[in-house]
Amino acid sequence: MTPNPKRVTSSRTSRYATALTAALLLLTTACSGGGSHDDPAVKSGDLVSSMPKATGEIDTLNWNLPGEPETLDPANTVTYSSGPVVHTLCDGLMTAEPDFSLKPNLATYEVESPTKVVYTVRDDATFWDGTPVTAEDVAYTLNRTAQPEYVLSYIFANMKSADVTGPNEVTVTFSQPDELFLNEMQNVGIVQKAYTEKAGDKLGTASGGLMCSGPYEFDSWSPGNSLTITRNDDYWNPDVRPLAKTVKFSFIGDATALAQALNTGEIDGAYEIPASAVPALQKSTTGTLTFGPSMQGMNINIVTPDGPTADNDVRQALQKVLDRDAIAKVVFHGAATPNYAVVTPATWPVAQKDIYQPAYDKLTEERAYDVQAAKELVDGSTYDGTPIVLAIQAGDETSSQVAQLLQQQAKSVGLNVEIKTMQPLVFSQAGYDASKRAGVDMMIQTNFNGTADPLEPIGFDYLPGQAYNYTNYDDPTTTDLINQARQTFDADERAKLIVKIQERYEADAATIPVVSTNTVTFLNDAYTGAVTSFAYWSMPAFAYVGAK
Amino acid sequence: MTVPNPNAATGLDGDQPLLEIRRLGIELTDYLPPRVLVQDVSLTVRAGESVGLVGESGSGKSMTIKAAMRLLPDNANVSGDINFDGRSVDKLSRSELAAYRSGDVAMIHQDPRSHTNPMRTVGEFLIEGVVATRQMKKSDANDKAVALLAEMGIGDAGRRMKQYPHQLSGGLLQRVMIAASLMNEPRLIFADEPTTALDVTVQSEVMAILMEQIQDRDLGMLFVTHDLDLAAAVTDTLVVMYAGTVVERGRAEDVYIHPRHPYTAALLASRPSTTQVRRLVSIPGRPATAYEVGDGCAFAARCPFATEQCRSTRPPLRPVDDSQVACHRSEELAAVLKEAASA
Amino acid sequence: MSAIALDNTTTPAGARRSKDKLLVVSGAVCLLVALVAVFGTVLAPHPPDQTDVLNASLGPSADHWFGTDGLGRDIISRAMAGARVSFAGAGFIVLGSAFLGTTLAIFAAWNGGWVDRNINRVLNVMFAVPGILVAVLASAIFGAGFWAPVIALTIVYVPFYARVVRSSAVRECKMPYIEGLELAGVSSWRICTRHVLRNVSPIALAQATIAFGSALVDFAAVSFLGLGVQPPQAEWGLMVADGRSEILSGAPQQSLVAGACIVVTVVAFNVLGDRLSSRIGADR
Amino acid sequence: MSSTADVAAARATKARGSGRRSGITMKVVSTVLGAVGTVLAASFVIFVALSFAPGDPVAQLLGSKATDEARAATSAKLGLDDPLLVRYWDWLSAALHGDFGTSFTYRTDVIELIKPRLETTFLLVAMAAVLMLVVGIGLGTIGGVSRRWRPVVSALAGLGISIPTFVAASVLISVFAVQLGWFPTFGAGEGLADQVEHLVLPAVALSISYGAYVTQLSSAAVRDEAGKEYVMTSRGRGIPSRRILRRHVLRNAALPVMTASGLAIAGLVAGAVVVEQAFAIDGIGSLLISSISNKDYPIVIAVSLVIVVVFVVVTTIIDVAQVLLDPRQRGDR
Repeated sequence: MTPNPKRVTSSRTSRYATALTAALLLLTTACSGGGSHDDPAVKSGDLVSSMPKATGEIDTLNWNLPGEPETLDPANTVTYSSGPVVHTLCDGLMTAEPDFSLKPNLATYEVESPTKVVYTVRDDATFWDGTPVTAEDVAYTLNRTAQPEYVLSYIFANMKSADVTGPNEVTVTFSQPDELFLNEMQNVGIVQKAYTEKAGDKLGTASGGLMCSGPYEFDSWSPGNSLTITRNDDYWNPDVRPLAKTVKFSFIGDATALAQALNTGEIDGAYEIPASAVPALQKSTTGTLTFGPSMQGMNINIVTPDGPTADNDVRQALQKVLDRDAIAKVVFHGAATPNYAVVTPATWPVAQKDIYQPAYDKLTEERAYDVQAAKELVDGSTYDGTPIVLAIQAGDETSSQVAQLLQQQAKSVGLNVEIKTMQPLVFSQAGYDASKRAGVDMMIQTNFNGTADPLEPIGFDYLPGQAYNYTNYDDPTTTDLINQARQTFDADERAKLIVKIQERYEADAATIPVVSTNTVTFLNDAYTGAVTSFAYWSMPAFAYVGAK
Repeated sequence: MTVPNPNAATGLDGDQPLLEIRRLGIELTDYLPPRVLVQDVSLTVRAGESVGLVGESGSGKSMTIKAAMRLLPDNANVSGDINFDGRSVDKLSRSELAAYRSGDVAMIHQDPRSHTNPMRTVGEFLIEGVVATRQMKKSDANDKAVALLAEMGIGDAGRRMKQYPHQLSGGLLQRVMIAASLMNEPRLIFADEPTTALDVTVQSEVMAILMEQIQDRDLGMLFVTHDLDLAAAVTDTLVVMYAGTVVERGRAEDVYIHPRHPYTAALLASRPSTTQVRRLVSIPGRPATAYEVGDGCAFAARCPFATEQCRSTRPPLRPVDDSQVACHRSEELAAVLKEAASA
Repeated sequence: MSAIALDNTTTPAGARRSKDKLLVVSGAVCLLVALVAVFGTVLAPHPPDQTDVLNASLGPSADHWFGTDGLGRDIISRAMAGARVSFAGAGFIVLGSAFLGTTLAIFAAWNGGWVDRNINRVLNVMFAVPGILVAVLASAIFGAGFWAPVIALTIVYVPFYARVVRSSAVRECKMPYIEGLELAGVSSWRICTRHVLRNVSPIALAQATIAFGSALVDFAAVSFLGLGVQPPQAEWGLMVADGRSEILSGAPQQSLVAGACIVVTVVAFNVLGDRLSSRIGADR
Repeated sequence: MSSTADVAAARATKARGSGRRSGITMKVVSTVLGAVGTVLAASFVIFVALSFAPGDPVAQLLGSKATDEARAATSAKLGLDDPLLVRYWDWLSAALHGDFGTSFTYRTDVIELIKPRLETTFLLVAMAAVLMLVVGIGLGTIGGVSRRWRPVVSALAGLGISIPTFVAASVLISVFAVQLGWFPTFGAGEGLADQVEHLVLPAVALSISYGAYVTQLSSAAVRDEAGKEYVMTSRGRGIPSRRILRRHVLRNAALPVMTASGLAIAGLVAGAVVVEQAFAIDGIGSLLISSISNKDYPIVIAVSLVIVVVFVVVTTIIDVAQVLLDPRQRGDR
């Protein structure tokens, strides 16, 4: 779960991802029916993971990032802006496919014991300067990234050591088993030891540069203006043949300006198109808007155990008073799908879909927009008119609009919702520090269920003492069931347990799911090949874009 | 100052007057109906003659000389004739007007400080007129300016030329102004209260310098002032104005000793005496402006001798003895007025 | 002597008569906007906060004269409701800074000497700090909202009054009658409030009227940047910002309506202030 | 009362500055010292104010998943745990050596972040200033000289001064970029020609209200000057009116116009903050706004100081120029 929507703090994928995408496709089809508006909304069948393969070369690909990357240091790469750039420049030990599946990249690995993994670094990989990628470099990168000053250090929380144990061998030992670590290796770009040590603190800045082994090389960065990367013609991996000679990134964060630039063809493409730019770009004759699968979503979380929202009737009323279809259409212009459960359909392992589906359908029905029912719930509750404070992050247009809609709809059933705008930093802090959210009853947060293992968010949110268990939810039965599920390795059995758990905590209704969002990509019609699922973030995404 | 200058009375007679103003009327057109400021004013200045134009503020005297230089703002409508040397000033072409202003006449203003550009040096000010109108070369003009300053009794003229107006005292600056007016060798000088804004201590000195120059060069002068004593002392002829019209005109000593109009007498009576300490006799009431007065005599409202006739019929300017007076009762009041004026 | 110096050019007097029409018209517009600010929510054809997602982003129609915004709210109703916030913001700024500025000016003028010189120095420093910068920083410190920019701009506008009022207060304090009152044993407080303040207040008033326009613009600019009033409050600067995404889809109504409201109000107040101050003879 | 004290003070000043040259020098020196003081005071106020702002920059740096130890370590590394005055002193002594610190979020030298953006903002302000001065002074002179055009000019200026930059930006984008498609709407472009094309609309939006201000002031200055009595003196001396206009009226009116223009240029720099946001230009204004939300102190202070310095430098230049150009202010009597 990531409170700050501008930021992707984790990007965990799973081997179930392929299946997942399929599930997501089916599901969104099921959910997007209904609604009287003839908005040119995305039919969920349109969710696309990648465009047809490109064949033609391009001189310069002009691409927009949602903001200027703060740094290109792989150890600090966590934002929408830096992710795709860094992962195009720097290979990880693993890499992703558009369907979220993982495959070995710079190394293969062998799990020798639950607390010991051995990576074998391939011997033909070279850095941009032609020197080989060695085990030394890999071990250096892992140990460097593990330093607490780097944002990605949390990945290494359980790592005891990473040592060179053979010519091409790096052995990683753990203080406790950590399956996620293996997956995260796609997100840790390997840097050259010699260059990195020399660059010191300047690594990944405009002046410090980088030395990696990816299909593109860092070229130039003029802060405030543009960032340019050029093709690495000696790229070691024959399977990846980049088509654009250079990629030039602009940093437009403003929706209006971005839509205009894309419309006029001044910029060829962009990921993470803001919702408000969607209607204008859907009409574009210059390029095409593509909606791709993603596991992100928006939730309204009740963040205090006290106050008016302590009453379950109030919570249930809020669930019913939220017109999720309208929000998906009006606020997200179709770039999102209504969502009714904490464990979004996108995170279901596809084989267990039949187990999850009935429970989800039940929730859908229970939480359908129903003003009359909500009003009855409020009337029968202890609610006395105290304002319910809903916090949103300043400058986040979609959150603001959702909040305003909820406020209006809540008013019609007698709930007095007050919107409180928090500065981004304060909002982020409030996400993990209870003292910073005193007086706040609910927060609109962007939810990132990156893993297809539903247990992960459940563990974060509903075990006593966890940072994100905002309402101090403490149900011994639920705790038991979670522990039970964690030890159950039969997928079906596990799924059944999770559904039971879900039934318990969803009855508590401390999270009001709003929508699951899609990755929105715009690409000029002259080009194709782009990865359009959120997997783009962990991939050398720009190596695939080329002329038709 | 109160002693009349015996040399002042020269050349009363001549063939053609240098400046002749006939039935001058001035009104402001941005009012509806237009506001009359000056009405039916006639006067002449002969070559070498000094004429004093006397009256309170608002009597229209400054407007009259501005009209004579064609310096009135666009919103002022002028009627009547103003002739200089037989030519109508109003009909001068642009270049003729420039030649008239730069060659024939010159003007000395009341407040020299506001009439000089504070950003230009004294020297630049002095020579600009003649240089800009191509009457003189710059170096010649410089020499002449230095010479004139010296004549004005300004020591260290070379240094003064490089100074700015704010570095000069008022009296000094007015002398510069006088020098400037003489640069182009004019035939007629308009002097608009040239000493009023100065310190009392330097007034007479500046006046003396001005008169000396006027007499040395035998120039005509139209001297505007509210100070009847001063005017009588330095001019040959006096024209007294009230509310935009001429109420009395005559030889300076006649008017000064034998005022024929109650207003002139009242002006004389209200001047402070230099020999006696006594309360000032002020003229009752407020000075009127031309557009405020009705059909009768403009002064009727303040005149102790006013009759019904005065209030209903405007008295024309008519000869009484050697002067011309606009008063119905001038003759019968002659003795009273003389008595009042010298009291 | 005479009250009217006719020898001078008479244009100001002549001009006054015709431009008084401007005074009346601008005053009427100001009054109208003020009325809308007070009663706008009552007069509005639709509830300004009422969302209607089925009718979002509509063009002008009989029901919605200027169409609806992205959440289906009636634009003209929001503009009317927004008048109140914009007006209140500018009003607080102007009143607060007028009070502080005038007090400071009279204090400085009355005490003179080093007090005056130092106050003047501080005012000069304050003049060197751009208002929008202070307002933006204030939002960072107090959090975005209504009060942060109001407080910041109030402080920023103080020198705007203080400078003008001070010079006329200094003139006033040097008047002989003040010395007379002082010699007569009248207290400083009484002289300052009863005499000096009374005589400088017309200038302060004219200054306030002119300041109102700039205060309105600055306040709206902070909202435009997203650092002032927050949604769902209707405010003109916020509406201009809100409508930006719809400009691209060829529906600029929201931005334009709110922008026009700002411009008309500011023009009216500027003209009114200008006429007032030239009547007082303190024309800039 | 005040007058006696003033006179005494004036005498004291005069006694100290002996002679004309040193009078000017004293004035210039004290103006410059005042300017430096202003900048120092502003930097301190901003530093202190910002430290009271809520929100922890570490939250932005490490994200929500970081451990408490990592947060504490980062906080210590950035020097955030030091007392306020120590931090200010460290900052000030480094700043005096030209080192404005390292950005928290970009982890790179503040100078490097500011420099390219400053160039963009400078170009924007320069273009707006040229527009503002040419149109403003041109219209103002016409309005000041010609009675016929005066009402037109004053109406235009009155309207222009009331159009906020962000409203102008919206209208310009709507008309010239979206409807007509003549200009690009965002960014700063690359290469001078491209940059100029990109910055046309922003510069127009930025210059409107200050241009109107300059128009009003220069119109008033020219009219004032044309109504001065020495102008009549000159006319009375037969000097051609063109020459009077050029050599006297315009030249003297230039002084107040210069003052107004200087203030307006300083205002443009502050206004750039809004325009850059409206047109999505990555200049120092946008950097300021984003750094404020990130609590990136080193950037906020450096950018604020840049703006304050521009203000102070411009006003100082005006003051000094006034003293040098206006003989009355040279203090020699």
